[in-house]
Amino acid sequence: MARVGVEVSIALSEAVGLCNADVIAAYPITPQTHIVEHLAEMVADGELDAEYIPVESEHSALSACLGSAAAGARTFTATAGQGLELMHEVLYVASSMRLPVIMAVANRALSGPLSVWGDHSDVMSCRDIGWIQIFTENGQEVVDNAICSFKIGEDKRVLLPVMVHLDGFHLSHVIEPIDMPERAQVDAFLSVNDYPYALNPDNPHAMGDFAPPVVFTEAKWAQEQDFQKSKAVILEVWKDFEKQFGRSYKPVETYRTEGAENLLFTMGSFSETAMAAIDKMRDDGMSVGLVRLRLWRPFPFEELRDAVKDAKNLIVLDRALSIGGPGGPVCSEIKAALYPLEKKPKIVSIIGGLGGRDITVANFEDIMKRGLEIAEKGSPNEYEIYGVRA
Amino acid sequence: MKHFIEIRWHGRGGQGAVTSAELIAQAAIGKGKYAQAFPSFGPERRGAPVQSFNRISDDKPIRERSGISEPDIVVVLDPSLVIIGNVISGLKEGGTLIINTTKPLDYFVSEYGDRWKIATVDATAIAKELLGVNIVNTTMLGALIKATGLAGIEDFEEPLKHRFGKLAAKNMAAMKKALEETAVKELKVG
Amino acid sequence: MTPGCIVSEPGNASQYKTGDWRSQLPVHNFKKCIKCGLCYVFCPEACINETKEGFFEADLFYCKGCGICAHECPTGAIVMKDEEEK
Amino acid sequence: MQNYSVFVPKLLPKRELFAPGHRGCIGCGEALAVRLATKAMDENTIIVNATGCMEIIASQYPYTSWRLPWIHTLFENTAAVASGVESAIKVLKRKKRIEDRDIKIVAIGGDGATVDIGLQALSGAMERGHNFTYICFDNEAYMNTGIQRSSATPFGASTTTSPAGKVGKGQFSWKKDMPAIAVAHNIPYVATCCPSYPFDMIEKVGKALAADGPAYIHCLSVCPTGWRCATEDTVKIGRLAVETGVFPLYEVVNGQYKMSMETPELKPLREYTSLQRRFRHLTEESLDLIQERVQLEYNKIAERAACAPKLEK
Repeated sequence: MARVGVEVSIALSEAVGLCNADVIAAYPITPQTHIVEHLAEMVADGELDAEYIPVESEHSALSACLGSAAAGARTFTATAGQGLELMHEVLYVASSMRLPVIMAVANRALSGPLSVWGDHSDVMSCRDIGWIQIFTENGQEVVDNAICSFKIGEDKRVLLPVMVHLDGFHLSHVIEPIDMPERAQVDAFLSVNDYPYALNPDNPHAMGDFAPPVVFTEAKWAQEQDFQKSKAVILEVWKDFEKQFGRSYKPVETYRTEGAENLLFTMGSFSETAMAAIDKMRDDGMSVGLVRLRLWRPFPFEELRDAVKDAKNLIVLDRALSIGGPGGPVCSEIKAALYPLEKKPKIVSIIGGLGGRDITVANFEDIMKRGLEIAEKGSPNEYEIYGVRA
Repeated sequence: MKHFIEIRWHGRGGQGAVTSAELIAQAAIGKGKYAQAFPSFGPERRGAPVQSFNRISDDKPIRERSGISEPDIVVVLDPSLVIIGNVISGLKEGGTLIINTTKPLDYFVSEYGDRWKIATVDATAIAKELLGVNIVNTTMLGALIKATGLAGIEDFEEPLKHRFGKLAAKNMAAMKKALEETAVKELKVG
Repeated sequence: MTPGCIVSEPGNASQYKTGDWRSQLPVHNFKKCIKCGLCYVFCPEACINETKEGFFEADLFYCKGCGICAHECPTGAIVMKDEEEK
Repeated sequence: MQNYSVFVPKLLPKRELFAPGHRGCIGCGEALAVRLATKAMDENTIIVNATGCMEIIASQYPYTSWRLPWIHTLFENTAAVASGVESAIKVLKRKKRIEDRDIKIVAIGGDGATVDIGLQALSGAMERGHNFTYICFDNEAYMNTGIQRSSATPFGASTTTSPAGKVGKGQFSWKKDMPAIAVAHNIPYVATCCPSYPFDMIEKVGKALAADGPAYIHCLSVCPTGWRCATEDTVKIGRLAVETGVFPLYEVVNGQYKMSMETPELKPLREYTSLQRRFRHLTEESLDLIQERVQLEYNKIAERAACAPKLEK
C-alpha cells in the first residue's frame, strides 16, 4: 500500500479503476467533475478497460447505468446536487429493480439561488430512494468505501445500489495523503460481478414489469425486508475490509464520547473539523464528545441509541434545511429514533454549513455552546441556523 | 519551523497557484508528513484573482477541513496582486510573506516593516527564461523553500515528474534558480 | 416474490386468456381459403395458426375478435359472427 | 396489397417472440407492429422498452409477453438504458465474461416516449453511435394515458388535450418530422414503415438490425381506440396512410433517401380521414389545408429521394 498525496476525486477514480469497473456513464457537474474526468482519462489511456459513456444528462447517466447493471456489468457513476436531482426518479428504479449501481455523490447545495458549493440538501432529497448510503469524512474513507460499495452492492444477498457521499469541495477537491491499495489486494477482496438476473439471450428475464395494486405493497415490503438485511452484509464487508486492509468502519462512530455529558452530532467531512473542536473543548475542561453517522441508509437505529445512551444533551448539526419542517432532516430522524427510549438526551437541532459556508473549529465551539444553552433554557424555535446574518 | 503551518497562495486563474499548493503537499507527504492542499472553491475563470491553500503537519494527521483565514505563510504569484489583492489579510504576526516582484526586497521591507519575514524574487523573469512561459508556480516553490526551509528541493523530484513528465527537469531548474535568487529579510528575533 | 419483480418465465403471458374479450368471432370457410396466410400475418394477437392441412385458423383462447383477418382475407374465407349467434 | 406479398406469408418464421395473451386493445395496430418487428429478430436480441401502451399490455407482473430478454425502466430514458446495455454487452464480450456472439439491442417506445419526453436521451444515444436499433411505434398520441396529444399527433386530430371544440380545431401543430431528426444525427439507417406493409416492415427492421451503428425506424401504428375507427380497419387505415401520402414509406441509408414504393398519384386525403372519428370535426376548408400540406411534405421526401442517385456519383 503506497501513501500518496492526491486529490480525493482522483483517488476515488483510481479506486474505481482498481475495482475494474466495466461501464461508467456520467455527466459533468461541479464539484464531481474531476472524478469522471479522471475516469475518462484512465479509459482513454488504456489504464482501465471499461466503456465510458459520455451521456447527455444525469438522467441518462443513471439510466445507462441501469441498462449496464442489468446486463451484468460492474457499473459506476458520479454526480452532485442538481445532477442527483435530475436523476431522482431513476434512483428509485435502480433500487426497486435491484440493480447494483455504485455512485459517488460530491454533495452540493440545491438551487436556488444557484450554488455549486457543498451541503447535504441533495442527499436529504434522496432519503427514501432505497439506496445504501455511506458518508465519508476524508479521502481515505472515500477510497475504502468505494471499494467496499462494489462488494456490498453486488453481493447476491444484497443486489442494491450504493451511494458513497463525499462533501463537495471540502472533500472532493482536497489533496491529502491517501494509502492507495494495491491491485492484488483489491483483487483478493473483490470478486468479479456475477449479477444473477443479467439480460441474457440464453436465459431471458423480463425486468421491470408493472405491478397492479394487488402486488405492489408486497413488492415494496419485499424490497424493504431485503434492504434491512443488507446491513448484516455491510458489517461483514467492513470486517473483511479490515482484515485485508487494516482500516475499520462502523455504522456509527464516536470520538471521545467516553464519559461525555454533551454530544455533538455530525455527518460527513465536517466531522474532522468537529473532532479538532472536541479536542479543544476537552482541553478546556468541557464534558463533550462527538458522534458521527457513517451509514445513513439503512439507518443504524441500534448503534445510534447505544452511542448516545449516557448523554444528557445531543446537539445535532445538519447541513440541510427542511423548509417549514421540524428542523434539520438528520435531527428529525434522530429524534424519531430516540423517541421510544425512556432515557434519552435532550436534542437540539442546529443547521449550518449551507451552500459551502465554512464551519471552523471556533465555530464548532460556538455551536456547542449555543446548543447547550438551548438545551438548558429551551427555545421558541424548532431549530436554529448557525451564523445566519440578519 | 513550527510543527503545523498553514499557507495561502495568491495567483490569477491559470498561473498555477493550485499546482503550487498541490506540489508542496505532495512533497511533504512524500517525506512522511501530513499535508492538505485545496483551491479556493469558486467559479473563478482564467485571469481572476484566485487563492489556494496548504496545511502541513510534521507529526499528526490533519483534522481541520475549514478554510484558512490566518495563514503562517502567504505566497504571491502575481506582482499585480500585491496592489489590488488583500494579500496580507490575516497573515499571522511573525509569519512569512513571499512575493514575485521586480521590485527590490527593501521596497517591501519599508512597506510592511518588521511584522513578517519577507522574501522576494523575480519569478516571472526566471519562468520566462527557463520555461518560456509566464507560469511561476514551480519557480515560486523555489522561493518558498529558500524562505522557509519547509522542504528540500530534492523532495520535489517525484511530484514534478508526476505532474510535468518530460518538463519536470525544466521546472526543477526554475525552482533551483529561484532558490538561488530569492532575497530574504529575516525577522528580528526578540 | 423474485428480487426486483423479475419474471423468469419468458412469454408466460400466454397463460392469460384474452378470448374473453371477444364479442365477435372469426369463422373460417376452408372451401374458400387459398392458404395464403395473410390472416396469420395481420393478426395482432398472434393467434392464427396453420393447420396440418395448411389452412389457417384462429385460436379462440386468444382471439379478441377484432375482425382484421376477415377484413384482409383476399377471398372472403373468413366472416365475423356475433358470439351470441355461434 | 401488392401481389408479391400474397405468396410470402407462409415463409415467415412461425415462432412468436412476442407471445399471445397480451392485453392490447382489440385490433391494436401497435401489437401487430411489434409482433411483425420480432419476425426480423432472433433469440439473440435484447429489448429495452419505454413506458407506454406496449409496456403495459405486455408486462403485468408476474407475466411477460416477451420471449426475449426484456427490460423496462421509465418513460423517457429508453435510449439511454439501451446505451448502457449495449456498452455493457460490448465490454463483457471484450473481457470474455460472456460468449462472443452477435447480440442485437432493440429499444422500443411510443411516439410520446420518442418524439417528446425521450427525445433528448434518443438524440444522445444516436449521436454517441451506440450499435442499437430504436423503433418508434407511432400511434400519434399518448394512448396509454388516454389519447392526449403528442408532437406526433397530426394537425387537426382531436385528442383529449387538443380537443375539437367551439373554438379549438383539434391538434394545432404539424406532426414533428422525427425521421428527419434521426437523419440529422448522421446515423447509418433510418426508415419509416407500417405493419400494413408487413414484408416491407420486416425487411427494414432486418436492415436496421444489420446496420453498423444506430438505426432508427419510425413505424406508424394504427390505434383504433385513439383514432376512433373500426377495429377491423387497422390494416386498411395504415395502408391508406401510405397511399394518401400522409405517411410515406422510405429509407435513408447513410444519408441517402429512397422511396420504398412508387405512388405516382396519391389517393385523396379524405379516404384516410373519413374512416377516423378523430378527424370528424374538420371542415372542408381544414381538410383542403391538410391535403395541401400532405402533398408538400410528401414532395419534400420524394425530392430528397430523387436527388439521391446524383449524390452517389
